[in-house]
Amino acid sequence: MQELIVRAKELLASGQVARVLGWKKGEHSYDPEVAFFNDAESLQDFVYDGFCGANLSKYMIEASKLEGKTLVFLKPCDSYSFVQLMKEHRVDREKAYIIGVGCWGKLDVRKLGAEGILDVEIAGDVLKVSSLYGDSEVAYKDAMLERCHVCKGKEHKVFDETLLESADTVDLDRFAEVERIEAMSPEEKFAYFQSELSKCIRCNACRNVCPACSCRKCVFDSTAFNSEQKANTTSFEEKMFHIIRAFHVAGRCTDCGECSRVCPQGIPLHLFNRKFIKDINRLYGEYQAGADLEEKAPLTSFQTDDAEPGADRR
Amino acid sequence: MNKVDEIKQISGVNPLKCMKCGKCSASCPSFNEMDIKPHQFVTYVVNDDVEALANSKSAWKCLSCFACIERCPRNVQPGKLIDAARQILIRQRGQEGLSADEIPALLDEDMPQQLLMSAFRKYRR
Amino acid sequence: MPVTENWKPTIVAFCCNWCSYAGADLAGSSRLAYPADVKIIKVPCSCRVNPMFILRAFEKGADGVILCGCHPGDCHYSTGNYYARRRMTLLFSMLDYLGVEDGRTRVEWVSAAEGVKFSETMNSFVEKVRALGPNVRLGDLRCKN
Amino acid sequence: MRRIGVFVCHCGSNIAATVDVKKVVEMALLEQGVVHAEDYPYMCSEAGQSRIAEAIREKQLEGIVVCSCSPRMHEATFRKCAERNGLNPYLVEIANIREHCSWIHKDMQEATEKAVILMRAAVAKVHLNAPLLAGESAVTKRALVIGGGIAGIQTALDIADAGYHVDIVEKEPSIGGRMSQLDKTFPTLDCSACILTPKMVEAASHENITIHTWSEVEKVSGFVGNFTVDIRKKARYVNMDKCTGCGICQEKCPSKKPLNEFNRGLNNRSAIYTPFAQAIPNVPVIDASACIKLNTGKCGICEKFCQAGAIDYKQQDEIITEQYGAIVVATGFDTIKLDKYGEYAYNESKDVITSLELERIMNAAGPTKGHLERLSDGKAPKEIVFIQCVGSRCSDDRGKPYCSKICCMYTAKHAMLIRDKYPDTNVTVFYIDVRTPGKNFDEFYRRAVEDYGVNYVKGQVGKVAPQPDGSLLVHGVDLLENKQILKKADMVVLATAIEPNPDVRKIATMLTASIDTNNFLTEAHPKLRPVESPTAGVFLSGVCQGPKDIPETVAQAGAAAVKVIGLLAKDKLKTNPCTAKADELRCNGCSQCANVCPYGAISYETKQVNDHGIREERRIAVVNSALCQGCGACTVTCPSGAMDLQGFSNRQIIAEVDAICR
Repeated sequence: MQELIVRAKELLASGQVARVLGWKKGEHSYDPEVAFFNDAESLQDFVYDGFCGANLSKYMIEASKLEGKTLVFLKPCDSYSFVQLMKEHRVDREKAYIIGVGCWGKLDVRKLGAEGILDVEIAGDVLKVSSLYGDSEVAYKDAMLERCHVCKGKEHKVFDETLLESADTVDLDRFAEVERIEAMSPEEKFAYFQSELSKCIRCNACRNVCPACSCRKCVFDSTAFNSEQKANTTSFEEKMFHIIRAFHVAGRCTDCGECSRVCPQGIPLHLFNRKFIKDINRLYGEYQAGADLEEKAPLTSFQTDDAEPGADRR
Repeated sequence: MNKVDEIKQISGVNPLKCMKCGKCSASCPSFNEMDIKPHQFVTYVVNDDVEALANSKSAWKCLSCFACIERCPRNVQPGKLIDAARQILIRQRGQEGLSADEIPALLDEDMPQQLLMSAFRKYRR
Repeated sequence: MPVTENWKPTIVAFCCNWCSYAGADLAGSSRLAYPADVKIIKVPCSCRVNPMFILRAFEKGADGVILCGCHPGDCHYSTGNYYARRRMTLLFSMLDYLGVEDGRTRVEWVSAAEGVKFSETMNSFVEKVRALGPNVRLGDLRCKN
Repeated sequence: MRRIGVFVCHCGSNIAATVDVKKVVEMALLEQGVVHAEDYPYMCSEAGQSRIAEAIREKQLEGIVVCSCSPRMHEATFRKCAERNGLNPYLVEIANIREHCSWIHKDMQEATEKAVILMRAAVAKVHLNAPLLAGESAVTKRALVIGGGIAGIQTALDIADAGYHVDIVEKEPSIGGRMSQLDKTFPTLDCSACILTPKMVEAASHENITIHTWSEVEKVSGFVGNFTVDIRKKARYVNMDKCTGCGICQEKCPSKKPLNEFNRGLNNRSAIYTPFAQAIPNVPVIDASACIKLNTGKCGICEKFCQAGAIDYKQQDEIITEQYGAIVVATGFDTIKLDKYGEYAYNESKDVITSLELERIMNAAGPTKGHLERLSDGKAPKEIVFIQCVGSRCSDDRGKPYCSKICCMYTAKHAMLIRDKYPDTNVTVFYIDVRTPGKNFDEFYRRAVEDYGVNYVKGQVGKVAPQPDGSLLVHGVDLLENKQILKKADMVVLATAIEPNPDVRKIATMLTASIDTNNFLTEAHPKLRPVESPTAGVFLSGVCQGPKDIPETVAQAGAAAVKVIGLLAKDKLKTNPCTAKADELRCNGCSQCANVCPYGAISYETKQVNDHGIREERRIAVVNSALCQGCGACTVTCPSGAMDLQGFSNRQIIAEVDAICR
């Protein structure tokens, strides 16, 4: 982490960048916040550890409008989002100085297995958790975010320079969970999603954190379709919001897993996007959003012999 | 169920599809032995005269060679109509057909294979 | 879920102006009946239909939604139905994923000359929706007062 | 809230018979904003329209809903009526309660209920209609005719006579098409070439007509008034300016193996050839697959003997791009393939021929120099049998479900000509019905029977069995005598079904013109607009639209020409105002929409915007309404709903959905 701070200070001092976008110590050790650092001494609060899961690409949309360059630290999975935003002209590559920071898997607070957590100390591959109800230990790998178990790879898709070594963390099949649900009977599937989505309180955290879901004015906040929905007045609206959101990002979602990470209700929202990714790969050929700037997105291109809708129904 | 619906149900034929082109009669090998000609089967069914069709000589002269079905441009399948007429007769008379083990005795070597097949097709039900 | 005897399904059909709407007209002029539960909304092309419209229909009480367009390759706007095909394939796959019965949604390519096909499609679709009964899984499950 | 008027049409009894129009009016008055509702037997009539005019004035209506027949029938009528009375034409909506309701439901209560719902949907939509103004786009004063048969030639001549330039694109080496292969024509028996070649010469010499033979349309883009077409001029390997048409090269050419397509493959032709003597342009082409020089580099005899030095083996295909205001499809027809009709033994015996092959055999320039002889042994046939409806009127997948319309007449012609030239030859025609619907047609058929003794037998032929002695045993039936007929014939002629030129489907896709399962191009309206395709700017001439004989083809060719002239006479064309529009405050500038626009109508600009106080430069989508055709693909890829389609906006369709599912 120190190397990052040192490098950031150098770039700030040299005037190459006007500000640094990174993570700042939060109230506790396990909840760092995304923050801008404009000068050297504010960088003491800079932190980069297992809890820095936040994807900084989306903040670059606004940062691109500021004067001067912004230094931004992108983990490998974040860099896909940045490329996708470049492809959609939402960020300005010239206004960003990108350091591809290494990643060895990020942690999920809900998997620390303790309540009332006061402090978490990361000691190698073990986490020492001290809470109001006593101390406990959990293996780093067990507390890792689901998205890191199916990590897309440690290669940075866009960067000016790279720092820190990455460590491979893949030990699960990316679509196993989706396939498990697909194999269920319609009644079971309906029950599963009904129970999950009924927890949705429409806090819009998933929308606000998603790099692909960054409209200036969301359809659910505007009269574009006369279907503005601030809160779920009917149980259907929970489903509608998440289906439409998944549809809008289909073919653009880089599967960065932020939506599931930030959902206060712990709803596995990535299952929607990953379902579309699985379908796109199966029907229209392997496609990874944000992998490059040229390839046409699946929903804005076609083949004359595409599959017919509902063809694979029972 | 009256006779017309029964014959339509057994044969699955819609007699109204016939455009009276006569190709079935032109292709029928035993046309001359028949009293009611193949292109007339549909008319007898449409005119509710299934009785006459069932009791006609044609019911037994038809060889079930299905040439008429093969060549009919409108998919009317007249062969199946006369086949159904035969079924109605057989069902009226009840079971006094040949049993399987009686057949070998009736065969002789130079009987053409196709004749055997169409005989089975004719009497199978 | 007891299906009340006089329950009539509500079916929304989005028909593209150049092919399937004309096919529906031809079905009309040839007097080829199909159930009155089907109501047709005219759209310029099948690619105009937004998943928002389809989900909105279910939300407001539709029991089945069918999208008709030109045969791929015959679209008046040359590529419109290709996009519609991909969008609907993904949307239907997501609805199946959520456990919604697959009989409630359908895409059918009907040309302006296929009046018979239009009528047959509507008859078979309504029959399938009627068998599924009222739409519950895409409706509001909260207890009614 | 707009002031809406609802007008319910009885359409005589078409609607009123199964829809309670009074109830619809009554329910209409309950709808929000409806200040006037009435019904009338014929809304589209003058009287009906005057009721609308009156209501607009009296009630200051700001929106009209007409519950009547399909908008494809009278939307334009009611829009013009509104416009005449000071109401923007795009504030009119049609509820289709005839084709989509009264005609297909029997139960009055059910049909009325549905009509009310359709009315409600239209009212909900008209509330959100915006007054739109049709834009204008320029018209290229030039027409393209695809196909150089009689249909294409006649259309081109009529357009050219009106002073507009026409390009004919013909894929064969010469124009003339199917008619050039005929010997005589019914019902007047004039020689086909005698009436066709003058037209071909006229077309060739007309200063307003350019003829591209041995060429095909490769790509079409744009829309009515502004088509851009790429034409591939295939390499002829003969320089058209130098060639004098002397024909020596054809005589000297050693490669004689290729089949002569013009004579339906009944004889051979040289590698360098013109299809027939009166070919226009009279310049040969080299068949690259058969030419020894092009394949092996040896030979080159035609180059040696050509005094004009016109042979050029280095010639390449050439793509030329032209702009057109209108396109006429005149791609003609061919006979269907008979290999699925084994019972007629067409592939087994050389003496079973199609009628088109008979035309060539009887033609003086044909393979047998006009002598009627059997192709197997060259003897003159004494017994000829004609079989009608071969492949036509077949609902099985072997043939075509439709009647090909011209076979009864040309068979009567063939029979009459044979009986006249060879009185001792017997002619029998097996028919299902003889269809002679035209001026002097039945009289012509009766002359064949009464004056020339052609023997017509009512009944199809079941099988044609080639006999060891070379004759053909025809298994027919005489339904009137109820007798089977076994006739020994020397020659059997099959009146074969016709189908549109197979590559018309490729052209239809290029023009986005709709086409039916039999490959006939679909007309805009079967009765009222038979020569126009639903795709604006595309017109139909000849058999590409449906089976027809030469008189009808020429009539339709003229009609298509008039439609083209009507279009080219305009300097400006009204463009469809229902085009897409981007809301600059909502647009993310993410260029998803531009990726799906088939017309390239969306571009981007950086613009200073004031979004509720936030002043900043944004990348905004801009739609060129002249190019946009209003398909709406962009409105769905746009996640924020910034891109919307005027006339079919998101909120309008949502309003219709709500009204239907209420």
